[in-house]
Amino acid sequence: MDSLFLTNLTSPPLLFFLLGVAAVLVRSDLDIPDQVAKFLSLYLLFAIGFKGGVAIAESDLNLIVARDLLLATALSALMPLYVFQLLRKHFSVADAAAAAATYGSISAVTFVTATSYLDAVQVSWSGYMVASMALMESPAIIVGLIVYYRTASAGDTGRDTNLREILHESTTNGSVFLIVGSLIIGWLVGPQGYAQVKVFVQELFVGVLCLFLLDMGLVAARRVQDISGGRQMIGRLLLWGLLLPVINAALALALVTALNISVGDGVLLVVLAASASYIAVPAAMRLALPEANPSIYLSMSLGITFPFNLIIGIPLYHQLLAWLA
Amino acid sequence: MDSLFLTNLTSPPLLFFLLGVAAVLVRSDLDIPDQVAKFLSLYLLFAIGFKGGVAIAESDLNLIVARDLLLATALSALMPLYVFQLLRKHFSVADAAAAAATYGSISAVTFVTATSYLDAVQVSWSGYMVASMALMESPAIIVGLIVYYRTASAGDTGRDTNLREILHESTTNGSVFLIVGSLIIGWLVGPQGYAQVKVFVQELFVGVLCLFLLDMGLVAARRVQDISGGRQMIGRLLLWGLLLPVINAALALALVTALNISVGDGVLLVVLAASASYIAVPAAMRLALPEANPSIYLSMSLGITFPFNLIIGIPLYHQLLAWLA
Amino acid sequence: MDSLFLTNLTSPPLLFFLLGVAAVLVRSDLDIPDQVAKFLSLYLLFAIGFKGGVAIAESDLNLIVARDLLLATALSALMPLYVFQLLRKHFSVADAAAAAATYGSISAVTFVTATSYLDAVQVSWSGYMVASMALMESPAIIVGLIVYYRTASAGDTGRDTNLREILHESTTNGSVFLIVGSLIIGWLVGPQGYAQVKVFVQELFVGVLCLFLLDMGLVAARRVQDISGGRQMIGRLLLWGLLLPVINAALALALVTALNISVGDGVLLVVLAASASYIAVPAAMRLALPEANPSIYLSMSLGITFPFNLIIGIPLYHQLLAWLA
Amino acid sequence: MKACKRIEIVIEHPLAPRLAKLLSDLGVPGYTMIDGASGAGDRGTRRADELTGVSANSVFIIACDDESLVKEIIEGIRPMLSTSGGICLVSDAHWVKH
Amino acid sequence: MKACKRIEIVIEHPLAPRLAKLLSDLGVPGYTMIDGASGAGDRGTRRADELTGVSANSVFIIACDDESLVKEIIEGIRPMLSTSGGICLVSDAHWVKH
Amino acid sequence: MKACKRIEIVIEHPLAPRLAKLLSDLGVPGYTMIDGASGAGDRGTRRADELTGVSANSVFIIACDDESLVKEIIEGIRPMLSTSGGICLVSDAHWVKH
Ligand SMILES: Nc1ncnc2c1ncn2[C@@H]1O[C@H](COP(=O)(O)O)[C@@H](O)[C@H]1O
Ligand SMILES: Nc1ncnc2c1ncn2[C@@H]1O[C@H](COP(=O)(O)O)[C@@H](O)[C@H]1O
Ligand SMILES: Nc1ncnc2c1ncn2[C@@H]1O[C@H](COP(=O)(O)O)[C@@H](O)[C@H]1O
Ligand code: NA
Ligand code: NA
Ligand code: NA
Repeated sequence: MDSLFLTNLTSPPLLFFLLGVAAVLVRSDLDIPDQVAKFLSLYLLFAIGFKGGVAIAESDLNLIVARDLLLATALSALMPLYVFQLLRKHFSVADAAAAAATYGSISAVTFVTATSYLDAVQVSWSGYMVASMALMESPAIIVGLIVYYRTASAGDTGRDTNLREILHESTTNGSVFLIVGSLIIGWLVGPQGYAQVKVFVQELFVGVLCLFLLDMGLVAARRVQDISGGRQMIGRLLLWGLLLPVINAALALALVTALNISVGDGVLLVVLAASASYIAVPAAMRLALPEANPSIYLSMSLGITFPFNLIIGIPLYHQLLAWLA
Repeated sequence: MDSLFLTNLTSPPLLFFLLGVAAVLVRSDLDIPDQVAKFLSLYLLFAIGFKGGVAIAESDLNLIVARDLLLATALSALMPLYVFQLLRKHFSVADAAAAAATYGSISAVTFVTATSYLDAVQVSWSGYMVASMALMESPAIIVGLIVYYRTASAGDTGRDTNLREILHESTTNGSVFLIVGSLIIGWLVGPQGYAQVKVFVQELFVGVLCLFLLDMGLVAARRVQDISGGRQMIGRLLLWGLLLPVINAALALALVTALNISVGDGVLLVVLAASASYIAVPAAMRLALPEANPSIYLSMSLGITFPFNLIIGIPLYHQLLAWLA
Repeated sequence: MDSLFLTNLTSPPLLFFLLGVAAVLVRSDLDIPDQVAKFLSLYLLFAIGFKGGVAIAESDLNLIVARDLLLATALSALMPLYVFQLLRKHFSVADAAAAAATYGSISAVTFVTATSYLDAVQVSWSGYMVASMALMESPAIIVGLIVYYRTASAGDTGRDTNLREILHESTTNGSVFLIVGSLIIGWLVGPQGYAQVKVFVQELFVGVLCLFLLDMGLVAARRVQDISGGRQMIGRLLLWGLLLPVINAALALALVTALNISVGDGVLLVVLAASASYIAVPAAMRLALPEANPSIYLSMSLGITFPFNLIIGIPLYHQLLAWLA
Repeated sequence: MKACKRIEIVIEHPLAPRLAKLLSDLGVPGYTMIDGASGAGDRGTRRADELTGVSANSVFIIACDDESLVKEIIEGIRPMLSTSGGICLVSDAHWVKH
Repeated sequence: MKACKRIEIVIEHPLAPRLAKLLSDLGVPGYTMIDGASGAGDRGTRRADELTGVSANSVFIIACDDESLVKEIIEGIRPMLSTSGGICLVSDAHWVKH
Repeated sequence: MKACKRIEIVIEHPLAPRLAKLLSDLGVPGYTMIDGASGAGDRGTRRADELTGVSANSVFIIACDDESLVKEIIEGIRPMLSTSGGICLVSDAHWVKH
């Protein structure tokens, strides 16, 4: 068991994440310019989408694939329901709903890091898992908002709520759009088109991931430092930031085992369930649910759940699935 | 014939251009940070210049080369003359002159996309065509301005016009400078120097082009959406934005056939003639001819002619040249 | 002898540096966006640190290594002492102290360019020289400030000077932190981890260096143009900007020869001694010694010493060491 | 030179397109927007370092010489400010009309 | 604190070097420039998303406590604004002289 | 709307974190910071083109409706300005309180 954790802990991307955290702890002025950080994330979405699409073009799609995609979508719509119930005693209705959407949705970078981990430990995974990821970005946003509107009193929501607008925001978010678009293009051009961009997409991937996770380390650590509200709030965020991924992972693990999904794909599905969004969902929440405090849901997802999944979650889920298989 | 269009339509760079257009149409917030987009374009100029220079170092320059370079320069100086006459009935003198300069000059990205298209369909082309491109950037600016000053009434031009300054602007534009500089450096260092940067310059090229054209799709589509002035103006821009590349391409096609230029080089020369500048010329025009409305010449070149050449023009010119050869 | 200079003068990175200088001279508007330039420098630090760490993991560390690291650190602490004495007759105490820190410290980009030069002329060098570089960044800052406080009259320094804060600034500077961090990570992951990022770190290196030095050419030339203060000041900056690297190089050369250090490592140590900081030190000086005029120490190190080392210094030091060996 | 009001609004980046739309719907003569600002206020620190720009601010500057339009702008943005935070400052200025 | 004028100019990015030169030729005590602004006005929408910056704006801020110089600056930039667009606002401020 | 002071500070980028700390130590209600400005002044040209940002400026905007706090801010930044350069402008504004 230790060996998986050790492999993970000595993978360059994770070490650069920790380096970023360390930089904030020693108050270094190390900084990745924001436009560059955004570009690195666009590259990762482009590359993983493209690779996934090409993989789909090379495989044959069948009922199993359809079942798995459906499963992923259903999970993403289901998770916000119980997350909201769990959180509403400890947070305001708006904050609980926003966090529910956040944890129902996924973190593309956690997924990407998991694929790079699987490649490193030489466990194969299917290209269509990228499609699963794309499908899991948006449903949780819709469910989270529906839950909010059903719970909040009439007075609270007396502003121009527009479900169509929200649906639009949640499905046309830039990162969702790029990953889906790249997936479709990769599918269309297949292995022949892939040959033209292979070095760019494949050989640079881990290097770019290192620099990107360095930035994520900086950003995540700064968010933790910015948490205000005293000890009690910090304790609460810490508790739920660790509990929610474990709960969601447990549910996904049960499903993966029940359905006999392969270890590689299973790890990715569990990682998707356990991960929390810090790109698509916060962007949508600021528009659709501005009364929710981003320093709650962003701190939890980016400052606690993201590092947890990266450092412990990924090898842990792998280990558990390997045992259960 | 269809196969060339199909090849083009299934090339990754073009598909990413279309993805960018689609993102704007569905109002996605997908966005490439502007500093990164600028860098991607610098990379493309650097790479194509360097490659062109190395190719020149490897070939032997002869009279044919000199003739072709002269031809390209002459074309760029000639085209603004009739473009201005064609446009002045429908636009103000300043706008017609600015558009004339725009269409006499070239679009480096259209050229770069054409080279990547030729590589994909395995048609060879000469490195010195990069020099042709560089030579075609500036003359049209000068000719466009001369035409303007000869036509505009004295009152209109009663400001500090300074031909030396204009000449300076048009020849030291950053993109012209980088491409010429990279060409010369590539020439100086030859294949030996090239070996040190080959992966960077060669293997990343198509991938970077994909991301850059994604951005161009976003920018071009936004420009089309920003067009104001009613139906009549839109109709006019659409008409000339499609007509001018065809006219310029026809002229270049005739010359290429008459002079028996090879298919690969011929396609590139036709593409250069048909393409319109949206970097060097607008930048120079804002300084030298501020009364010209950029939303006219930029919308035409960037919003209409650029997509036309990318999607239809390049394979069309290739097809025609293949027939005529 | 000429052949080394020629090899250097025809290396792509140096030619792009000169292209940047030329762009400023002809007043081209060529420009590398600042966030991108910063990212290119982060990439270079990441790559050289990672490579150095992997090289250390592959070698066996012994007493010689310890001696060389100690030597580098000692040099960096020693040089500011005499540089300060040399400069204080010609500049204010604060300016002399800041310049002393600048010249005692090192320029990572000069080092990186030297490694790329050695690779091109196929002279081998040790990975732990990267550690030497990292060790030489900070001591000079501390020594420079100590010298300043011992010399300046009480009245001048009557503000909240805080040695701990200065120590902190000088050791947690972003560029120092990234290079040390990458070195340690490279060391930890070794050749196995390196394989995952090899193309990114190795094959892109010279290409990125070209674009980065293009930017450095622009920045350095602009700084020279910004120098104000009349002929006398320019003469003084020019004199010391050329003299100081030669003096520091001479000292390092003597030590390298006396200790029989290999040619490759020797060249790098001499280059480190001869180079002057324009990242870590100016950033620290603006905080710790704001009364020193950055247009003096930055102009000297960035505008004069940096180009000198790049164009003449590196091959000269190599030539001299080859003779003395 | 013509007397006018200078309105300065700091708002979180995701709301910038909405504010721009509001301004053009109200028929303002023009506006200028500076992106990527950071800041601090009642809702804590906002850093321009995130991938979504969720934490970044945008600064809008509006010159307006029509008093009633100024009022409309202020009333229009008030609800945005109260749900999402940010500030709006109004000051006197002179507009160099060319 | 000394009374002064605060001049704020929004001009298209390609003209920024010219404006900077004009200001230093006029002998202004200093200026600050913020690049990469977007905006809208009589000439339509200007976005900071283009490769040349042709469509981007630059914002200049000038503190000036010399009334006659203020007039010279205003007269100097007027022709720029009328041919190329943009705005210039002048307001009262106090300058913390250190 | 409430009368307030609008304080605008231009300071070199390396000092921005110190200024931010000073402001929060003084208990200002909030501030907005724009990074990457260039400029010119007594100490020559400052360009936002360098790797360290040593030569770049940061612009701070502070709205403050507490007169005594305004004084404290001004006194707090005076020493920074005198050793490191930059400017501080104070003007009258109205704050749209929501
Ligand atoms: N007093 C203030 N002065 C200047 N900017 C402010 C002030 N208060 C708030 N802001 C800006 O408005 C943003 C949101 O403020 P708030 O909603 O109070 O957290 C902050 O991040 C600042 O950029
Ligand atoms: N009323 C205004 N308030 C603020 N900025 C303006 C205003 N009018 C124009 N601008 C700025 O000046 C630029 C050019 O304006 P114009 O020449 O009117 O198109 C616009 O893109 C805006 O950035
Ligand atoms: N009169 C002024 N108006 C606007 N900004 C100024 C002025 N003087 C100085 N600055 C800004 O403050 C920075 C430092 O000024 P200084 O310390 O005078 O060199 C300059 O780079 C400008 O950005
Ligand atoms: Na999840
Ligand atoms: Na053309
Ligand atoms: Na040194």
